[in-house]
Amino acid sequence: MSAHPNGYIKPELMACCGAREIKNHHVVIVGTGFPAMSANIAKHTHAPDAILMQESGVVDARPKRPALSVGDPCLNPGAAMVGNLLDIMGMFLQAGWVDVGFLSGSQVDKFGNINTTAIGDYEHPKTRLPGSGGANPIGSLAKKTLIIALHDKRRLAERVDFITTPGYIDGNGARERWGLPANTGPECIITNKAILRFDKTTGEACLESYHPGHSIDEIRENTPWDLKILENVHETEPPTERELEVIRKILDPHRMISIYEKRGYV
Amino acid sequence: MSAHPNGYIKPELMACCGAREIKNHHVVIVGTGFPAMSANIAKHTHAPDAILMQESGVVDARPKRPALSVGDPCLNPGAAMVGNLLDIMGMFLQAGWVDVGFLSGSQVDKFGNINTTAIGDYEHPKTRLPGSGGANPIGSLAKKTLIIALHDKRRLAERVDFITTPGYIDGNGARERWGLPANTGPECIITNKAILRFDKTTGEACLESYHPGHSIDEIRENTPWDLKILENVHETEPPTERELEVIRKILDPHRMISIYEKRGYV
Amino acid sequence: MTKVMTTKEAISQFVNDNDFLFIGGYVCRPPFAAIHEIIRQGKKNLTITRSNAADDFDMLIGAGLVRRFIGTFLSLGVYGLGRCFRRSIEKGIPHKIEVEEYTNLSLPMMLMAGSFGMPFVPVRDMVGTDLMNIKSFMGENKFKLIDSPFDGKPTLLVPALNPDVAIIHVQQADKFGNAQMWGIGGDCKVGANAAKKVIVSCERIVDRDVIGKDPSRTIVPSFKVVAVVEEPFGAHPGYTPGFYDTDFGFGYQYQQASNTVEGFHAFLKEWVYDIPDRKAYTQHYIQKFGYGPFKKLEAAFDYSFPVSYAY
Amino acid sequence: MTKVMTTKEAISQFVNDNDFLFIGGYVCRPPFAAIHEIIRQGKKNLTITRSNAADDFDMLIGAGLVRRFIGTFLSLGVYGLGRCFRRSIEKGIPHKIEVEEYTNLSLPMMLMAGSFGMPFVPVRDMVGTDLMNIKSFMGENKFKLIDSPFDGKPTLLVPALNPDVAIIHVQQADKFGNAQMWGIGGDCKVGANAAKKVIVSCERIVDRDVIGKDPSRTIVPSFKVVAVVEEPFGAHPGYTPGFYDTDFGFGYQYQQASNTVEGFHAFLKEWVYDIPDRKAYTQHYIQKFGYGPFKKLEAAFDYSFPVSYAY
Repeated sequence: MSAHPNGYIKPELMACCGAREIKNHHVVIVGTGFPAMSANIAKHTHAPDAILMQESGVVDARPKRPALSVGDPCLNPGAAMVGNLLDIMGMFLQAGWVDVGFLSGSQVDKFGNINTTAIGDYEHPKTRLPGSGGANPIGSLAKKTLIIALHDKRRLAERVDFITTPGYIDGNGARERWGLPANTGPECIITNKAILRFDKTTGEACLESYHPGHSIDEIRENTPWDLKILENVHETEPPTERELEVIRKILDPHRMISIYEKRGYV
Repeated sequence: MSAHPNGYIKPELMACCGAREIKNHHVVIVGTGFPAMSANIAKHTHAPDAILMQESGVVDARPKRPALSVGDPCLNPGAAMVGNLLDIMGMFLQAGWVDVGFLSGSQVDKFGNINTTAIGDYEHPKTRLPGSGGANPIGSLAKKTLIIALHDKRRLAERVDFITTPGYIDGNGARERWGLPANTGPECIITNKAILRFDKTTGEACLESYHPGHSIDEIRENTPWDLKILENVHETEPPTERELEVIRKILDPHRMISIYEKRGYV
Repeated sequence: MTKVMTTKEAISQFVNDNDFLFIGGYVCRPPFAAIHEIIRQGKKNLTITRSNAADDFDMLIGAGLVRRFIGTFLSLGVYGLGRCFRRSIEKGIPHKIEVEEYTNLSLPMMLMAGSFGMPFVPVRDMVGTDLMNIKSFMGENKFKLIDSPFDGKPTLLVPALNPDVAIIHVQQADKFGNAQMWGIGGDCKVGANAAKKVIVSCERIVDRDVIGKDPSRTIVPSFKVVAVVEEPFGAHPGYTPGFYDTDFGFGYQYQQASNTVEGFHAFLKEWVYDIPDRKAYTQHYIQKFGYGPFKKLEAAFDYSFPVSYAY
Repeated sequence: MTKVMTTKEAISQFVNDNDFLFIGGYVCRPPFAAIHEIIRQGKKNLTITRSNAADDFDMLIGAGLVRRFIGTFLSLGVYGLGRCFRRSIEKGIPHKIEVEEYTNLSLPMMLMAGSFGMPFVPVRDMVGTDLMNIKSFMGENKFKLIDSPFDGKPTLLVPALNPDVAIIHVQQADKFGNAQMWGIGGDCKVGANAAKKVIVSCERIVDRDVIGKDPSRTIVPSFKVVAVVEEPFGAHPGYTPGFYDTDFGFGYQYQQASNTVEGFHAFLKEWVYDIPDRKAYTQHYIQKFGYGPFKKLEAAFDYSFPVSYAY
């Protein structure tokens, strides 16, 4: 299964990287899979008072099985609030109450722009993707957006084919010029090889840490732009014993997370 | 109590005049007192499917006692819907679903403008009144507004001191010019002496019918503008036996309506 | 005045070719019985809208009934991309639909604006992205970017939407149309109230007095409703809180079938065209998969605490 | 992390002089325990807002704590005009408050805009009236009349409001602040969610699991709430659905007392200044009027049907 010390698999490491971005009392908008796992690791470790919400209308759910969608039946009973889409996207997200959002996409570029609309030309796409859904407003309005991506030259891009969700757009203050709220935007890209953190001035994703077993050179080779290396670049801290215990004993005893290995997260 | 044939008192006649303006299936926004009485007379006679609502958030209440305010406790149990102020004022009234609204005021002028803000100069008023509340949006947005007023030269005016709620403003298409929705506005003023119906072209209230016991001359004398008389002017039809039965046996067995006699509705 | 009728009658009387439809649901409570009936009756040239569309929208597109889609997202969730949606856009099968793209913030805000009689509404998303560069059938009225008259800041305005008909599925309604819902709401309340007419599909028709025992659960009042249909199991393969769970296995079967045009048509034949109504659908489900799997979808018994509105 | 504290602590910690307060209620659920505490603590220069203000606002004005009122209406309902409000405006007693006048449509829309992070919101009322000719402390930002960029029609925009603190009274909340309400809502949900901080006063504190049994009743989630106070009878002389009726007799007494400055101050002394908290208030009520009249206010027993959110 895994050659990593501590016996972890890459999706577990990535989920822990996400968890560490969440502070106690943060309000976090989550989807399914990784984001939910990350947020729940945080809740069970250093951020017990973090509040999770799903865009469908749910706050602080107590699901008894892993939710397979943000509208999953298991999110209803036990939640602190079950309202509607506008309660979450309008009253909480647009009004500036959401600290952390998670996003992923078929393409992510160096400014953290995300494409979930179409690969190729919009009018005659090679692949028609689902569209924005909640991604654009989360990327526009959450204080910190964490982007999950596979680290290869197909998923990462110098420029996405279609900007569905704004990162730093074309960098250097573009968000502010467009009128997006201050102190919002992508925080980092968590890939299967590294954490790329955004330079808030230039808007570019730069290498902050490489996961155990990966090298800076390998990462540069697999990044389709001239990747800047942060001064304090270092190896990503592997999952702690406690984090792994939370994942395996509490959150995911059936190891559903291993499905991400099949999707290339190795 | 009453010198009228049929033994009715003036507030009963006025309530019946209001009821007759309500058609079956009309959606009616009501307050307390007269308007509630009128709408309920209609529901018990020719308009059983009329829907009554209160601005506080209530649709189709089943009060077991007369409501003393539009937020009265008795409006909650049994209603078809109990939401909030914006459900009623936004989702139903502003969105164009309300057919009939009732209004009254300390001053009403010939264009149906109503003052519930201040008597005298706004900055240094002789009497500070409550303000608009729901009156302005009802007068702005209900398809038909029915105005209840005492017929004297203090309550009726050539021009109100302060337009809190728009009637036809200064007449002749002023509502349209201001952007108020088409086919809205005051329908008539129901006074203790007469029904004055609005000419939709000029926006002026004109005499349509005089209540039994009153004359056109008396009404003109007590109206502070040069009152036009409609061609088909006639005596107001007194309450029918059925209407009085509904009022006295079903809606108001304690004859609370007689309180309006003390307020001058004679 | 009762508005109770069959789904067949409701769709036949109140949904017309070329209509603009809001179809409620968010995994939760898709009005699938009505959607199948729309397909059976072959209503054409529809414009459809909802935030986060799923298998129901995919099916309407695959059946060739959709001309325009005002949307934010269309996917089969855990099963991946919507196959019919992709074929329509990528290959024009059965024809290419026109898509006006918004987001899960802007679209429900537009429906809210419609439900509240507002002409437009400001939203804080979409700016700086290609969602502003693509405009379809709404053209220049897709949005307007203005300088706020209050503080001069760039402000995006999106227009109100007022569908011709809204179709929603809820837990309960009375025969007059007062509709009650609990659990995940999606954009159901704003979408229904934005529409000129509402068709209410529900798990159970209850007495008016039951509505009156808990009137704060009502999301649409009777006077907006033109038809009330009792359709137990009416949201399957989606779920209704308190009634039945999502049918994940069936969702997977739809995805598998819709992978090919032939598979999709065979699916429609089996589950829609050869089926007269939701009763027959449920019977077919039980015959095919067994009563056990059907019964397993049924919700557990776990009731809330009652409250009082008395004084 | 519990936020449970006394009303005294909540007002002392979270309400400051010069604050902008939203105070919920609409005959239904005025947070009177908190209002009395604000008066006891003598918080000054307040700006207060709510659609349809009543005796509670009148009392704050009479007590001299209000500088500005963003309002639509202030009256004592069946008892007529608000005496302290009139004295303030007509005679400057204790001082003349500044009033920014809106309506029961525009003001809750402005609070909704605030709760939704919208900069402003279009409304269809107010135009053509003197409400447009009078502007107080909001000046040119009271409203803007623009030509709609969509169709050129005149459109009124009113700005979002974001109070510093909202104070609401609801039926129940948990110790984290998840607040649940049923019955007449007024502008309580939008007002509370528009504020930067929310103080939740409630009839009873319930377990988090009770909230989770019926999460669609929640109107404010915990993360917006800074204080939770259990104050049974806390809305008196207003009412709380399911708990107690409006006290019409007491309302009449307030009107009679407030007819004169002396009467108003005697009323404040008896019911506010000489009373440390709501328990003492309730005890004083029972001592003065008898347990019978107190008990008579208690709501009848008439529960709703429970519902299930299970799957």
